[in-house]
Amino acid sequence: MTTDVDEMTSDAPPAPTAWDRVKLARATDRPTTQDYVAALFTDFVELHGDRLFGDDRALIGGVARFRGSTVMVIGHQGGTNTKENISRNFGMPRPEGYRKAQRLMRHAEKFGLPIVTLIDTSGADPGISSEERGQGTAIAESLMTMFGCRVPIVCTVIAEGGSGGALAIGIGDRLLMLENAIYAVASPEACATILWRDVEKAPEAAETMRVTAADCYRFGIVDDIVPEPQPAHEAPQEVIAATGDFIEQALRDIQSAFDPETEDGVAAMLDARYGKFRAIGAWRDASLDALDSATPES
Amino acid sequence: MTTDVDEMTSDAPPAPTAWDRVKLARATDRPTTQDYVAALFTDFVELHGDRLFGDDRALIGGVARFRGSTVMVIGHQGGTNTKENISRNFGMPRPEGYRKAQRLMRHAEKFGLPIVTLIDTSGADPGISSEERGQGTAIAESLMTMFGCRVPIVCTVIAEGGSGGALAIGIGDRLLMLENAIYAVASPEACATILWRDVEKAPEAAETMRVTAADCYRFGIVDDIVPEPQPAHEAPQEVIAATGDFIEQALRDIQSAFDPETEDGVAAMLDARYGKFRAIGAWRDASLDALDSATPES
Amino acid sequence: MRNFFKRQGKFQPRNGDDRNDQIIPEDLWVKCPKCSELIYSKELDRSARVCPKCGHHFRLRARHRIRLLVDPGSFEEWDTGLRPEDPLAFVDGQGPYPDKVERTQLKTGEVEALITGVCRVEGRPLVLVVADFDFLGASMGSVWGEKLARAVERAGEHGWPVMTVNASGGARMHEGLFSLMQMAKTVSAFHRLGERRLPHFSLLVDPCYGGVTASYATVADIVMAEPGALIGFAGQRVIEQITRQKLPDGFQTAEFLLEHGMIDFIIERQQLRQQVRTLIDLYMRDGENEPAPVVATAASIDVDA
Amino acid sequence: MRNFFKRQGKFQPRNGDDRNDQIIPEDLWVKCPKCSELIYSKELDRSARVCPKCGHHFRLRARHRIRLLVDPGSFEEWDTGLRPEDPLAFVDGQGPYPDKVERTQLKTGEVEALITGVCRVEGRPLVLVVADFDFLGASMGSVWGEKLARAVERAGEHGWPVMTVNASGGARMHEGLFSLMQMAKTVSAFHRLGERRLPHFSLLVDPCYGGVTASYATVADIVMAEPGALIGFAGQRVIEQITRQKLPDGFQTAEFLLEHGMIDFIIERQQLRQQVRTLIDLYMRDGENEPAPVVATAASIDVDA
Ligand SMILES: [Zn+2]
Ligand SMILES: [Zn+2]
Repeated sequence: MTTDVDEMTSDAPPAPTAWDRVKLARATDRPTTQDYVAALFTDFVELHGDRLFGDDRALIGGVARFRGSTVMVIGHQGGTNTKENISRNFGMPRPEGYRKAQRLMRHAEKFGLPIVTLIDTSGADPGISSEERGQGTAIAESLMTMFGCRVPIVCTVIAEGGSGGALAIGIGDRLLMLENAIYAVASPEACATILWRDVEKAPEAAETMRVTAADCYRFGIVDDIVPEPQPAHEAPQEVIAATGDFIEQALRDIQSAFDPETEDGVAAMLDARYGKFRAIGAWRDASLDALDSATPES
Repeated sequence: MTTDVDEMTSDAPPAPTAWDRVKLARATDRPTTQDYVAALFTDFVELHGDRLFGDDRALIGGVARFRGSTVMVIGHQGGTNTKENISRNFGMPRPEGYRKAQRLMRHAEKFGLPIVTLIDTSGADPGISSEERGQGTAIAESLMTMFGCRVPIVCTVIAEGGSGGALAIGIGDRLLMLENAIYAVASPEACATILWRDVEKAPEAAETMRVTAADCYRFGIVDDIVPEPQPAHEAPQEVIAATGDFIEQALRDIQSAFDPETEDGVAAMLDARYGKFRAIGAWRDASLDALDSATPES
Repeated sequence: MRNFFKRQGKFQPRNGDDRNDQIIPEDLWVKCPKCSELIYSKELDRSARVCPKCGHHFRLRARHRIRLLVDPGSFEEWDTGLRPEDPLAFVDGQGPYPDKVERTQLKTGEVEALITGVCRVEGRPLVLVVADFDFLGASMGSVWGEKLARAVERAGEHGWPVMTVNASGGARMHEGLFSLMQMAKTVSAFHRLGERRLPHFSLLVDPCYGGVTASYATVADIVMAEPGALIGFAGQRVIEQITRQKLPDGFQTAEFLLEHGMIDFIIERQQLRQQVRTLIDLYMRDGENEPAPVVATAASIDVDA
Repeated sequence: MRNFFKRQGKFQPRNGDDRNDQIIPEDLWVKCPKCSELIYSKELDRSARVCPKCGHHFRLRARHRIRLLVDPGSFEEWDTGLRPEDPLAFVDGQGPYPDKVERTQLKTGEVEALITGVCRVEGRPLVLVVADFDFLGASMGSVWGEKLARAVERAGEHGWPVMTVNASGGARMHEGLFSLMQMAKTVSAFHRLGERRLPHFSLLVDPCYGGVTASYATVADIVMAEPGALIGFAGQRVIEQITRQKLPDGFQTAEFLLEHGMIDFIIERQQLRQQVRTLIDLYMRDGENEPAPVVATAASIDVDA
């Protein structure tokens, strides 16, 4: 899946750059959570509201049947036109959205329903009222909820995985990513503004941030990449169906690895979920280096 | 504890009427939650906020040491002057208050801390914004939380126990009530307005609503009455100390009956808590009457 | 106290799932309060009392709701013998509470405000709990709490889901603190049901206020509401009187609650049966809870003399 | 990749719990940004960098905070050998990330933004995790996550409570998605600690933003903040630019968060030690978790050449 130098010299078209991937991930007609729900799930019953303050339409969810089983599906949802974009806040969740997601996850846990999340957001809402109602706390609670949730969780980055708004529904036993999806700690534009003080440097920022599925896979953060032989917005049916197959396989793998119907199975699943994120990091231990070279200093 | 006909003919002063009790319960200088906390608890650390929307000063709580053990104490709190009354909304909780209480109860559960609640409110806040943020839902969640809370809970009506706002911290393994406290489904004034369309009939309403501690005890709703040889506002130290003794005894009784340190003990405690409220009701089964008299009709 | 009821032996409740549900109209035409259309009364009944022009949902009696939802003849009513007591010896301007209960029973044809039982919806067993607003404003008293607790406990024993249809004008003042305590009793019953992983579907209908809103009705696993239903804790008149503020447009409507995150969705009356079937299928997975056969006998024999 | 660090052998971090905590002042007098009082620099240090006139809390370096909180000499630092890698081979306008790290290390005297270890507070063991804002704006990268996870795991093994002192300017952009994932890693560590019923006390100090606010720092068992500290998820400039709205007075201050229900209380710096002692005593009941002896050796030997 990684860019190969050979490709550059062969007759094949050059591999997409990171910025190409960003544009593909953001393509206007790229399938959204609602498209996946419509194509892959039956009897979807959308459940609204956080029971606290509001209903955030930027983050939707509900119970549905997926390949024979009842599951909870939760995903970001932007709009397809200006009016819908405004009502859905361009897919940027507010605290209500995370708290609705937490409610649905606890609900899923109560009934033993596996959770399927679909990640597609440029990030958390950066508004005044979101801060007032604890945007940070709400995201943190979502992470805490997912680490304790006693049912299988499969997360898929279907388009743009932006920052804490993405991660807030991104803790699971498997993390999948579409080939043309991106996943980043900040948008390339934000990164360019912060580090180069020039938003026009976004393509360079995208490159240096390593936001592609191939990068995330190489880093050991993503477990599997759903290929897009054609970009999802050009062949939505095929890509959605393939995504469904990957999610189904991931759920089957989890269920056969842990048997989440038993106490021990759940404990092992939560241990593995912990271990998965515990292992993510790039650091070295200088004291071990020194021990290696047997020249300790005090 | 019940009014005795003999008293009326003896030299003793007549027993207080229900309305007298209402006035005693509402006496301006009757001790409040803060007075109990100051006198009975040490190292009180007040914990603020629901982590969702706000901090309701009408319902306070925190960790503290009570007779040698760390506990969570939660209670209604009105003000002692106009300014404080406004900031504490006259002790009428808003949804934030119940949600703070729920948070503190889950916190107590996490650390195995017994919960002590002190009830003193004229009722839930009847405001527009409280409705917007789900006053009913918030109270209901509090009840649900307390039925599932895996630590001992002792509730004490220290003054006025008004409606859902009182009940929201009133589910426990033991319910105590001070002799001059009242507990009612609605204020006598509201009842008089609804049923007589005349708020001046509040004294009659108080009588017919059976709001006194003696009534609540007779109905099997209250487990024990803390005597007030002198009304609490006349002898605060004595009454507060006596209340502390009753609470301590109630906690000891629960702990010796169930051993809440064990899984089985917790299960038995929750069963008993369920059974306590399951049994409350005044109804009859007409079909059994008929069976008794052996004259069934179809 | 056991005897006072026998004094009123002239009252005999009727059984069955499809009676007592129509108030005889003052005239044959009903004016829609929303669009002012004049609707022929029988036509309104045929359309589940939904205005054919604007979709306004008129209130429905409990038994009418049951008839619309369940498989014909499948509703087995439970605990019809339960009757209110008068523990407070309550007397108000309208006289003693027992007299008020008797008058209400005669007027409404019901013995209490809550009807419970088990039914089938397209063959699927479902415990059904329906409030009747015409019975003392569907105020929640001891009989309500006891019937509901029994119904929910039976659901737990049999592995059946529960649906509640909730309306209420508030507390049963005449039963004092007993009324308040039914909030606790009903919530605790559903807490237990939840531990068995059996779902509670709650439908809020117009009007739903007070202790019912502040107890089991709003902490169900799925909370639905009918379009336009007024739902809240404190009543609008009380709030206006106390706050002296103008209430916002649409305050306390189902749509308002949806926007404020308090309900899962709004369901039109004509879609309810299908939606309930879908929910049962989603939550009662794949025969895991094998439907027990509905008892074949008639509704519980009511033997009140 | 193991080698690049050896290239920078000239840097040698210092150890100990009470050094590296003072920036040499430009001059001997500091002007309080709140009350404009001119304060003699050494006097400010003696008052824990709290303005003696108005109580304004100046920022503190991590080691200064540690010194103020712990019993003298009791801080045993952990994992001082951990160093950032450069998995992205990140280069921005200021050059490669490793160079930036090296410059920062030389400037600050710290090897990373997070200091972890175990200490005693009036004899009571406490795992202490303190962020240093001077180190790349206390941005959370892989070393932060790893040091924190190790510290929390050790707390769990020994039955010790954990206190974190949290400041952050946001993500460590240079570590890309690894930085984001430290939010998950840190939260999961505390999730485990919670399963052992060991408490996490979090103190938010100025400024605390981004991934730290949106992870372990705000879901602690007790969340405290210093007076006036700015705490939020999105930065104020970002919010102003995007919303083009004026920010409310006091927006994102500790006092604002308290009012909005997000923190348990505000604690003045001079009261912290006493408050932490009280909390430890309340939660670590009655010798149930017998304090393990603090290892008597000096701070972990740092052997980076
Ligand atoms: Zn109409
Ligand atoms: Zn100053």
